[in-house]
Amino acid sequence: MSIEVKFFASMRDLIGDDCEIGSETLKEHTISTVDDIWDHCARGKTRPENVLIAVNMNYVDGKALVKEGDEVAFFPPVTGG
Amino acid sequence: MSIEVKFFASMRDLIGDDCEIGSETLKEHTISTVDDIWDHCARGKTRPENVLIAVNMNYVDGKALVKEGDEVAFFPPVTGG
Amino acid sequence: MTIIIDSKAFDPWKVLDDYQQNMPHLEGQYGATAVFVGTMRDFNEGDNVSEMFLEHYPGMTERHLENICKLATGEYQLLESLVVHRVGAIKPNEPIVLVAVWTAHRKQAFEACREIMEDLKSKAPFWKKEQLKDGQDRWVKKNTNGY
Amino acid sequence: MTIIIDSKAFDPWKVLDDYQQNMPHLEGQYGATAVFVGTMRDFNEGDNVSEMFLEHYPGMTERHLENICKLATGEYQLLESLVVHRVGAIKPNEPIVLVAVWTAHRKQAFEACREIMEDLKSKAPFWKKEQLKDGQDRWVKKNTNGY
Repeated sequence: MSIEVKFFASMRDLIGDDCEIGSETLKEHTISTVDDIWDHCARGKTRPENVLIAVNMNYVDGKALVKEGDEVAFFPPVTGG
Repeated sequence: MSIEVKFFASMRDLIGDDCEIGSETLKEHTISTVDDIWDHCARGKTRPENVLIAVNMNYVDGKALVKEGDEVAFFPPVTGG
Repeated sequence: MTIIIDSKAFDPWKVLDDYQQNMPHLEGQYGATAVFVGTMRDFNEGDNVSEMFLEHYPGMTERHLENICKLATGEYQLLESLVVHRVGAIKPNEPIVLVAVWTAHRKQAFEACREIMEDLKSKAPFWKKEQLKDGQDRWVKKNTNGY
Repeated sequence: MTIIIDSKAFDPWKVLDDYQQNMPHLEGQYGATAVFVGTMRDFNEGDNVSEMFLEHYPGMTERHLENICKLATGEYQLLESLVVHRVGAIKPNEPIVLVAVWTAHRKQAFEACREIMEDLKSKAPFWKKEQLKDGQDRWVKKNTNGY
Protein backbone atom coordinates (compact mmCIF):
# COMPACT_ATOMS: atom_id res chain seq x y z
CA MET A 1 0.00 0.00 0.00
CA SER A 2 1.14 3.50 -0.82
CA ILE A 3 -0.19 7.01 -1.35
CA GLU A 4 -0.57 8.17 -4.91
CA VAL A 5 -0.02 11.90 -5.44
CA LYS A 6 -1.26 13.63 -8.60
CA PHE A 7 -0.66 17.09 -10.00
CA PHE A 8 -2.88 18.68 -12.61
CA ALA A 9 -2.60 21.51 -15.12
CA SER A 10 -0.22 24.32 -14.06
CA MET A 11 0.60 22.41 -10.86
CA ARG A 12 2.09 19.61 -12.95
CA ASP A 13 4.13 22.17 -14.90
CA LEU A 14 5.40 23.47 -11.55
CA ILE A 15 6.12 20.19 -9.73
CA GLY A 16 6.44 17.54 -12.39
CA ASP A 17 4.98 14.08 -12.68
CA ASP A 18 2.81 12.24 -10.20
CA CYS A 19 4.63 10.78 -7.21
CA GLU A 20 3.98 7.64 -5.23
CA ILE A 21 4.89 7.40 -1.56
CA GLY A 22 5.45 3.87 -0.28
CA SER A 23 4.79 2.46 3.20
CA GLU A 24 8.41 2.70 4.28
CA THR A 25 8.77 6.32 3.25
CA LEU A 26 5.50 7.23 4.99
CA LYS A 27 6.84 5.88 8.27
CA GLU A 28 10.38 7.18 7.93
CA HIS A 29 9.28 10.73 7.15
CA THR A 30 6.23 10.78 9.46
CA ILE A 31 3.93 11.87 6.65
CA SER A 32 0.44 12.17 8.10
CA THR A 33 -1.21 15.23 6.54
CA VAL A 34 -1.67 16.71 3.08
CA ASP A 35 0.82 19.43 4.06
CA ASP A 36 3.41 16.73 4.75
CA ILE A 37 2.72 15.22 1.34
CA TRP A 38 3.36 18.52 -0.40
CA ASP A 39 6.61 19.04 1.48
CA HIS A 40 7.74 15.57 0.50
CA CYS A 41 6.76 15.69 -3.19
CA ALA A 42 7.14 19.36 -4.14
CA ARG A 43 10.94 19.43 -3.98
CA GLY A 44 11.10 22.72 -2.12
CA LYS A 45 8.56 24.52 -4.28
CA THR A 46 6.29 26.97 -2.42
CA ARG A 47 2.65 25.93 -2.57
CA PRO A 48 0.60 28.61 -4.35
CA GLU A 49 -2.03 30.07 -2.02
CA ASN A 50 -4.96 29.25 -4.24
CA VAL A 51 -4.05 25.58 -4.81
CA LEU A 52 -6.92 23.13 -4.46
CA ILE A 53 -6.47 19.78 -2.75
CA ALA A 54 -8.46 16.58 -3.04
CA VAL A 55 -8.11 13.36 -1.08
CA ASN A 56 -9.88 10.44 -2.73
CA MET A 57 -11.55 12.97 -5.03
CA ASN A 58 -13.07 15.03 -2.21
CA TYR A 59 -11.97 18.59 -1.52
CA VAL A 60 -9.97 18.98 1.71
CA ASP A 61 -7.55 21.50 3.20
CA GLY A 62 -3.87 21.08 3.99
CA LYS A 63 -4.48 19.84 7.55
CA ALA A 64 -6.43 16.82 6.31
CA LEU A 65 -5.00 13.46 7.42
CA VAL A 66 -3.91 10.92 4.86
CA LYS A 67 -3.45 7.19 5.12
CA GLU A 68 -2.07 4.41 2.97
CA GLY A 69 -4.20 3.73 -0.08
CA ASP A 70 -5.29 7.35 -0.42
CA GLU A 71 -5.13 9.29 -3.66
CA VAL A 72 -4.05 12.90 -3.13
CA ALA A 73 -4.29 15.58 -5.81
CA PHE A 74 -3.05 19.16 -6.06
CA PHE A 75 -4.40 21.47 -8.72
CA PRO A 76 -5.01 25.13 -9.54
CA PRO A 77 -8.45 26.81 -9.43
CA VAL A 78 -10.75 25.07 -11.88
CA THR A 79 -11.55 26.84 -15.15
CA GLY A 80 -14.01 24.66 -17.01
CA GLY A 81 -17.39 25.47 -18.48
CA MET B 1 -62.66 58.84 -39.08
CA SER B 2 -63.78 56.90 -36.07
CA ILE B 3 -62.42 55.10 -33.01
CA GLU B 4 -62.10 51.34 -33.22
CA VAL B 5 -62.61 49.51 -29.93
CA LYS B 6 -61.44 45.92 -29.48
CA PHE B 7 -62.03 43.36 -26.75
CA PHE B 8 -59.85 40.30 -26.28
CA ALA B 9 -60.13 36.94 -24.54
CA SER B 10 -62.44 36.95 -21.48
CA MET B 11 -63.21 40.64 -22.07
CA ARG B 12 -64.78 39.74 -25.41
CA ASP B 13 -66.85 37.05 -23.69
CA LEU B 14 -68.01 39.72 -21.23
CA ILE B 15 -68.72 42.62 -23.59
CA GLY B 16 -69.16 41.10 -27.03
CA ASP B 17 -67.76 42.07 -30.39
CA ASP B 18 -65.56 45.03 -31.25
CA CYS B 19 -67.32 48.36 -31.48
CA GLU B 20 -66.68 51.32 -33.72
CA ILE B 21 -67.51 54.85 -32.60
CA GLY B 22 -68.06 57.31 -35.43
CA SER B 23 -67.33 61.07 -35.49
CA GLU B 24 -70.91 62.05 -34.81
CA THR B 25 -71.26 59.79 -31.81
CA LEU B 26 -67.95 61.02 -30.39
CA LYS B 27 -69.20 64.61 -30.45
CA GLU B 28 -72.73 63.87 -29.27
CA HIS B 29 -71.60 61.87 -26.26
CA THR B 30 -68.49 63.93 -25.46
CA ILE B 31 -66.24 60.89 -25.49
CA SER B 32 -62.72 62.05 -24.77
CA THR B 33 -61.06 59.44 -22.52
CA VAL B 34 -60.69 55.68 -22.40
CA ASP B 35 -63.10 55.65 -19.45
CA ASP B 36 -65.72 57.32 -21.66
CA ILE B 37 -65.12 54.68 -24.32
CA TRP B 38 -65.76 51.89 -21.85
CA ASP B 39 -68.97 53.51 -20.62
CA HIS B 40 -70.15 53.86 -24.19
CA CYS B 41 -69.28 50.36 -25.42
CA ALA B 42 -69.62 48.16 -22.33
CA ARG B 43 -73.43 48.38 -22.12
CA GLY B 44 -73.50 48.91 -18.38
CA LYS B 45 -70.98 46.19 -17.53
CA THR B 46 -68.61 47.00 -14.66
CA ARG B 47 -64.98 47.17 -15.75
CA PRO B 48 -62.95 44.49 -13.95
CA GLU B 49 -60.23 46.07 -11.81
CA ASN B 50 -57.38 44.24 -13.47
CA VAL B 51 -58.37 45.05 -17.05
CA LEU B 52 -55.53 46.23 -19.28
CA ILE B 53 -56.00 49.04 -21.76
CA ALA B 54 -54.05 49.89 -24.91
CA VAL B 55 -54.41 52.90 -27.18
CA ASN B 56 -52.74 52.39 -30.54
CA MET B 57 -51.08 49.30 -29.06
CA ASN B 58 -49.45 51.15 -26.14
CA TYR B 59 -50.50 50.51 -22.57
CA VAL B 60 -52.38 53.41 -20.98
CA ASP B 61 -54.72 53.95 -18.04
CA GLY B 62 -58.40 54.91 -18.05
CA LYS B 63 -57.73 58.66 -17.94
CA ALA B 64 -55.84 58.56 -21.25
CA LEU B 65 -57.27 60.84 -23.93
CA VAL B 66 -58.48 59.38 -27.22
CA LYS B 67 -58.98 60.99 -30.58
CA GLU B 68 -60.46 60.03 -33.92
CA GLY B 69 -58.44 57.40 -35.72
CA ASP B 70 -57.28 55.73 -32.48
CA GLU B 71 -57.50 52.01 -31.83
CA VAL B 72 -58.51 51.23 -28.25
CA ALA B 73 -58.31 47.75 -26.73
CA PHE B 74 -59.51 46.26 -23.46
CA PHE B 75 -58.18 42.90 -22.31
CA PRO B 76 -57.53 40.80 -19.22
CA PRO B 77 -54.06 40.23 -17.69
CA VAL B 78 -51.85 38.52 -20.26
CA THR B 79 -51.11 34.83 -19.82
CA GLY B 80 -48.72 33.83 -22.61
CA GLY B 81 -45.38 32.11 -22.43
CA MET C 1 -33.10 39.87 -33.39
CA THR C 2 -35.99 37.78 -34.63
CA ILE C 3 -39.59 37.51 -33.43
CA ILE C 4 -41.80 34.74 -34.77
CA ILE C 5 -45.47 34.26 -33.94
CA ASP C 6 -46.73 31.07 -35.48
CA SER C 7 -49.83 28.88 -35.41
CA LYS C 8 -47.80 25.83 -36.51
CA ALA C 9 -46.03 23.53 -34.04
CA PHE C 10 -42.26 24.05 -33.87
CA ASP C 11 -39.28 22.00 -32.76
CA PRO C 12 -37.17 24.32 -30.58
CA TRP C 13 -33.90 22.43 -31.18
CA LYS C 14 -34.39 22.43 -34.94
CA VAL C 15 -35.25 26.14 -34.87
CA LEU C 16 -32.12 26.88 -32.83
CA ASP C 17 -29.95 24.79 -35.11
CA ASP C 18 -31.24 26.61 -38.19
CA TYR C 19 -31.01 30.01 -36.56
CA GLN C 20 -27.46 29.55 -35.39
CA GLN C 21 -26.33 28.37 -38.81
CA ASN C 22 -27.36 31.76 -40.12
CA MET C 23 -25.05 33.57 -37.70
CA PRO C 24 -21.64 33.03 -39.37
CA HIS C 25 -20.71 36.67 -38.68
CA LEU C 26 -20.87 35.89 -34.94
CA GLU C 27 -18.64 32.79 -35.01
CA GLY C 28 -16.03 32.95 -32.28
CA GLN C 29 -17.74 35.95 -30.65
CA TYR C 30 -20.41 34.39 -28.49
CA GLY C 31 -19.30 32.43 -25.45
CA ALA C 32 -22.76 31.98 -23.96
CA THR C 33 -26.18 30.94 -25.18
CA ALA C 34 -29.12 30.80 -22.78
CA VAL C 35 -32.37 29.21 -23.90
CA PHE C 36 -35.77 28.82 -22.34
CA VAL C 37 -38.52 26.61 -23.73
CA GLY C 38 -42.03 26.67 -22.30
CA THR C 39 -43.97 23.50 -23.06
CA MET C 40 -47.65 22.74 -22.60
CA ARG C 41 -48.30 20.49 -19.63
CA ASP C 42 -51.29 18.17 -19.41
CA PHE C 43 -52.32 19.51 -16.00
CA ASN C 44 -52.78 22.95 -14.46
CA GLU C 45 -54.25 24.15 -11.18
CA GLY C 46 -55.13 20.59 -10.28
CA ASP C 47 -57.02 19.76 -13.49
CA ASN C 48 -56.24 17.65 -16.52
CA VAL C 49 -55.92 19.78 -19.61
CA SER C 50 -56.47 18.19 -23.03
CA GLU C 51 -55.92 21.19 -25.29
CA MET C 52 -55.23 24.88 -25.16
CA PHE C 53 -56.08 27.84 -27.37
CA LEU C 54 -53.70 30.81 -27.47
CA GLU C 55 -55.14 34.13 -28.57
CA HIS C 56 -53.04 37.22 -29.26
CA TYR C 57 -53.43 40.84 -30.39
CA PRO C 58 -51.93 40.90 -33.89
CA GLY C 59 -49.66 43.89 -34.26
CA MET C 60 -49.42 44.77 -30.59
CA THR C 61 -47.94 41.40 -29.63
CA GLU C 62 -45.16 41.60 -32.22
CA ARG C 63 -44.45 45.19 -31.29
CA HIS C 64 -44.13 44.49 -27.59
CA LEU C 65 -41.95 41.43 -28.14
CA GLU C 66 -39.69 43.58 -30.31
CA ASN C 67 -39.51 46.26 -27.63
CA ILE C 68 -38.69 43.69 -24.96
CA CYS C 69 -35.85 42.26 -27.05
CA LYS C 70 -34.53 45.69 -27.98
CA LEU C 71 -34.38 46.74 -24.34
CA ALA C 72 -32.62 43.53 -23.37
CA THR C 73 -30.17 43.88 -26.26
CA GLY C 74 -29.04 47.24 -24.90
CA GLU C 75 -29.02 46.29 -21.25
CA TYR C 76 -27.22 42.94 -21.68
CA GLN C 77 -25.16 43.50 -24.84
CA LEU C 78 -26.94 40.73 -26.71
CA LEU C 79 -25.23 39.64 -29.91
CA GLU C 80 -28.41 37.92 -31.06
CA SER C 81 -31.86 37.09 -29.73
CA LEU C 82 -34.73 34.93 -30.88
CA VAL C 83 -38.29 34.64 -29.61
CA VAL C 84 -40.79 32.15 -31.04
CA HIS C 85 -44.35 31.97 -29.70
CA ARG C 86 -47.21 29.70 -30.68
CA VAL C 87 -50.78 30.90 -31.14
CA GLY C 88 -53.96 28.97 -31.91
CA ALA C 89 -54.69 25.40 -30.83
CA ILE C 90 -51.93 23.63 -28.87
CA LYS C 91 -51.72 20.07 -27.55
CA PRO C 92 -49.92 18.87 -24.41
CA ASN C 93 -46.17 18.38 -24.81
CA GLU C 94 -45.99 20.93 -27.64
CA PRO C 95 -43.65 23.89 -27.14
CA ILE C 96 -45.43 27.20 -26.55
CA VAL C 97 -42.52 29.60 -26.38
CA LEU C 98 -38.80 29.70 -27.10
CA VAL C 99 -36.47 32.46 -25.92
CA ALA C 100 -32.79 32.33 -26.87
CA VAL C 101 -29.99 34.86 -26.47
CA TRP C 102 -26.34 34.90 -27.47
CA THR C 103 -23.74 36.94 -25.55
CA ALA C 104 -20.00 37.08 -24.94
CA HIS C 105 -20.35 36.14 -21.24
CA ARG C 106 -22.70 33.87 -19.32
CA LYS C 107 -23.99 36.34 -16.72
CA GLN C 108 -25.61 38.48 -19.40
CA ALA C 109 -27.06 35.46 -21.19
CA PHE C 110 -28.72 34.02 -18.07
CA GLU C 111 -30.14 37.36 -16.97
CA ALA C 112 -31.34 38.50 -20.38
CA CYS C 113 -33.08 35.20 -21.15
CA ARG C 114 -34.96 35.26 -17.87
CA GLU C 115 -35.85 38.94 -18.12
CA ILE C 116 -37.18 38.59 -21.67
CA MET C 117 -39.28 35.66 -20.52
CA GLU C 118 -40.70 37.52 -17.51
CA ASP C 119 -41.43 40.63 -19.56
CA LEU C 120 -43.13 38.49 -22.19
CA LYS C 121 -45.26 36.88 -19.48
CA SER C 122 -46.36 40.20 -18.01
CA LYS C 123 -46.56 42.50 -21.05
CA ALA C 124 -46.97 40.61 -24.32
CA PRO C 125 -50.68 40.32 -25.17
CA PHE C 126 -51.31 36.57 -25.27
CA TRP C 127 -54.17 34.78 -23.55
CA LYS C 128 -54.58 31.09 -22.84
CA LYS C 129 -57.86 29.24 -22.83
CA GLU C 130 -57.67 25.72 -21.46
CA GLN C 131 -59.90 22.87 -22.58
CA LEU C 132 -60.29 20.47 -19.67
CA LYS C 133 -60.60 16.68 -19.99
CA ASP C 134 -64.19 16.92 -18.73
CA GLY C 135 -65.11 19.06 -21.76
CA GLN C 136 -65.26 22.44 -20.06
CA ASP C 137 -63.03 25.33 -21.05
CA ARG C 138 -61.71 28.32 -19.09
CA TRP C 139 -59.50 31.35 -19.61
CA VAL C 140 -56.32 31.21 -17.56
CA LYS C 141 -56.80 34.15 -15.16
CA LYS C 142 -53.22 35.11 -14.38
CA ASN C 143 -49.64 34.09 -14.73
CA THR C 144 -47.49 32.75 -11.96
CA ASN C 145 -44.63 34.97 -10.85
CA GLY C 146 -41.31 33.67 -12.19
CA TYR C 147 -39.04 35.25 -9.58
CA MET D 1 -29.81 12.68 -14.89
CA THR D 2 -27.00 12.23 -17.36
CA ILE D 3 -23.38 13.40 -17.29
CA ILE D 4 -21.25 13.12 -20.40
CA ILE D 5 -17.56 13.99 -20.65
CA ASP D 6 -16.40 13.69 -24.22
CA SER D 7 -13.35 14.51 -26.30
CA LYS D 8 -15.45 14.63 -29.48
CA ALA D 9 -17.20 17.78 -30.67
CA PHE D 10 -20.94 17.83 -30.05
CA ASP D 11 -23.93 19.66 -31.47
CA PRO D 12 -25.96 20.89 -28.47
CA TRP D 13 -29.28 21.09 -30.35
CA LYS D 14 -28.87 17.58 -31.74
CA VAL D 15 -27.94 16.28 -28.28
CA LEU D 16 -31.01 17.96 -26.76
CA ASP D 17 -33.28 16.64 -29.49
CA ASP D 18 -32.03 13.08 -28.94
CA TYR D 19 -32.16 13.35 -25.17
CA GLN D 20 -35.69 14.68 -25.08
CA GLN D 21 -36.93 11.97 -27.40
CA ASN D 22 -35.89 9.48 -24.74
CA MET D 23 -38.09 11.11 -22.12
CA PRO D 24 -41.56 9.80 -23.14
CA HIS D 25 -42.41 9.15 -19.49
CA LEU D 26 -42.16 12.89 -18.85
CA GLU D 27 -44.44 14.02 -21.69
CA GLY D 28 -46.97 16.55 -20.48
CA GLN D 29 -45.16 16.93 -17.15
CA TYR D 30 -42.47 19.47 -17.89
CA GLY D 31 -43.55 23.03 -18.56
CA ALA D 32 -40.06 24.52 -18.54
CA THR D 33 -36.70 23.71 -20.05
CA ALA D 34 -33.68 25.93 -19.38
CA VAL D 35 -30.50 25.42 -21.35
CA PHE D 36 -27.06 26.95 -21.23
CA VAL D 37 -24.38 26.40 -23.87
CA GLY D 38 -20.84 27.66 -23.38
CA THR D 39 -18.98 28.07 -26.65
CA MET D 40 -15.30 28.72 -27.30
CA ARG D 41 -14.61 32.29 -28.32
CA ASP D 42 -11.66 33.28 -30.49
CA PHE D 43 -10.53 35.95 -28.03
CA ASN D 44 -9.97 36.13 -24.29
CA GLU D 45 -8.40 38.74 -22.04
CA GLY D 46 -7.54 40.86 -25.05
CA ASP D 47 -5.75 38.12 -27.03
CA ASN D 48 -6.66 36.10 -30.07
CA VAL D 49 -6.99 32.43 -29.18
CA SER D 50 -6.56 29.83 -31.92
CA GLU D 51 -7.11 26.63 -29.94
CA MET D 52 -7.76 25.42 -26.44
CA PHE D 53 -6.91 22.28 -24.50
CA LEU D 54 -9.22 21.14 -21.73
CA GLU D 55 -7.76 18.89 -19.07
CA HIS D 56 -9.83 17.15 -16.40
CA TYR D 57 -9.40 14.78 -13.45
CA PRO D 58 -10.96 11.51 -14.62
CA GLY D 59 -13.18 10.12 -11.89
CA MET D 60 -13.33 13.22 -9.74
CA THR D 61 -14.84 15.37 -12.48
CA GLU D 62 -17.69 12.93 -13.18
CA ARG D 63 -18.31 12.51 -9.48
CA HIS D 64 -18.55 16.20 -8.77
CA LEU D 65 -20.80 16.85 -11.77
CA GLU D 66 -23.08 14.09 -10.49
CA ASN D 67 -23.14 15.62 -7.02
CA ILE D 68 -23.93 19.04 -8.42
CA CYS D 69 -26.86 17.66 -10.44
CA LYS D 70 -28.15 15.56 -7.55
CA LEU D 71 -28.18 18.58 -5.23
CA ALA D 72 -29.98 20.70 -7.83
CA THR D 73 -32.49 17.91 -8.48
CA GLY D 74 -33.52 17.96 -4.83
CA GLU D 75 -33.47 21.72 -4.40
CA TYR D 76 -35.35 22.57 -7.60
CA GLN D 77 -37.47 19.44 -8.19
CA LEU D 78 -35.80 18.70 -11.50
CA LEU D 79 -37.61 16.15 -13.64
CA GLU D 80 -34.48 15.64 -15.74
CA SER D 81 -31.01 17.12 -16.11
CA LEU D 82 -28.21 16.79 -18.62
CA VAL D 83 -24.62 18.00 -18.53
CA VAL D 84 -22.20 17.55 -21.43
CA HIS D 85 -18.61 18.80 -21.21
CA ARG D 86 -15.82 18.67 -23.75
CA VAL D 87 -12.24 17.73 -22.89
CA GLY D 88 -9.11 17.67 -25.06
CA ALA D 89 -8.42 19.96 -28.00
CA ILE D 90 -11.15 22.47 -28.86
CA LYS D 91 -11.40 25.01 -31.68
CA PRO D 92 -13.15 28.40 -31.62
CA ASN D 93 -16.92 28.27 -32.12
CA GLU D 94 -17.11 24.72 -30.77
CA PRO D 95 -19.40 24.14 -27.77
CA ILE D 96 -17.54 23.44 -24.53
CA VAL D 97 -20.41 22.79 -22.16
CA LEU D 98 -24.13 22.14 -22.22
CA VAL D 99 -26.39 22.27 -19.16
CA ALA D 100 -30.10 21.50 -19.53
CA VAL D 101 -32.84 21.00 -16.96
CA TRP D 102 -36.52 20.12 -17.20
CA THR D 103 -39.02 21.21 -14.53
CA ALA D 104 -42.76 21.80 -14.07
CA HIS D 105 -42.33 25.58 -13.61
CA ARG D 106 -39.96 28.15 -15.06
CA LYS D 107 -38.55 29.66 -11.87
CA GLN D 108 -36.98 26.34 -10.91
CA ALA D 109 -35.61 25.75 -14.41
CA PHE D 110 -33.91 29.16 -14.65
CA GLU D 111 -32.41 28.94 -11.18
CA ALA D 112 -31.26 25.33 -11.40
CA CYS D 113 -29.60 25.77 -14.79
CA ARG D 114 -27.65 28.77 -13.58
CA GLU D 115 -26.70 27.18 -10.28
CA ILE D 116 -25.46 23.98 -11.92
CA MET D 117 -23.38 26.09 -14.29
CA GLU D 118 -21.86 28.19 -11.50
CA ASP D 119 -21.13 25.12 -9.38
CA LEU D 120 -19.53 23.44 -12.36
CA LYS D 121 -17.37 26.52 -12.94
CA SER D 122 -16.18 26.65 -9.34
CA LYS D 123 -15.99 22.98 -8.33
CA ALA D 124 -15.69 20.61 -11.27
CA PRO D 125 -12.02 19.86 -11.97
CA PHE D 126 -11.46 21.13 -15.50
CA TRP D 127 -8.57 23.33 -16.62
CA LYS D 128 -8.22 25.34 -19.80
CA LYS D 129 -4.97 25.97 -21.61
CA GLU D 130 -5.19 28.52 -24.37
CA GLN D 131 -3.06 28.49 -27.48
CA LEU D 132 -2.63 32.06 -28.69
CA LYS D 133 -2.40 33.13 -32.32
CA ASP D 134 1.22 34.17 -31.74
CA GLY D 135 2.12 30.55 -30.88
CA GLN D 136 2.38 30.88 -27.10
CA ASP D 137 0.18 28.95 -24.72
CA ARG D 138 -1.04 29.71 -21.21
CA TRP D 139 -3.22 28.18 -18.52
CA VAL D 140 -6.35 30.17 -17.82
CA LYS D 141 -5.79 31.33 -14.23
CA LYS D 142 -9.32 31.75 -12.95
CA ASN D 143 -12.91 31.88 -13.94
CA THR D 144 -15.02 34.98 -14.13
CA ASN D 145 -17.82 35.26 -11.59
CA GLY D 146 -21.18 34.54 -13.19
CA TYR D 147 -23.36 36.44 -10.70
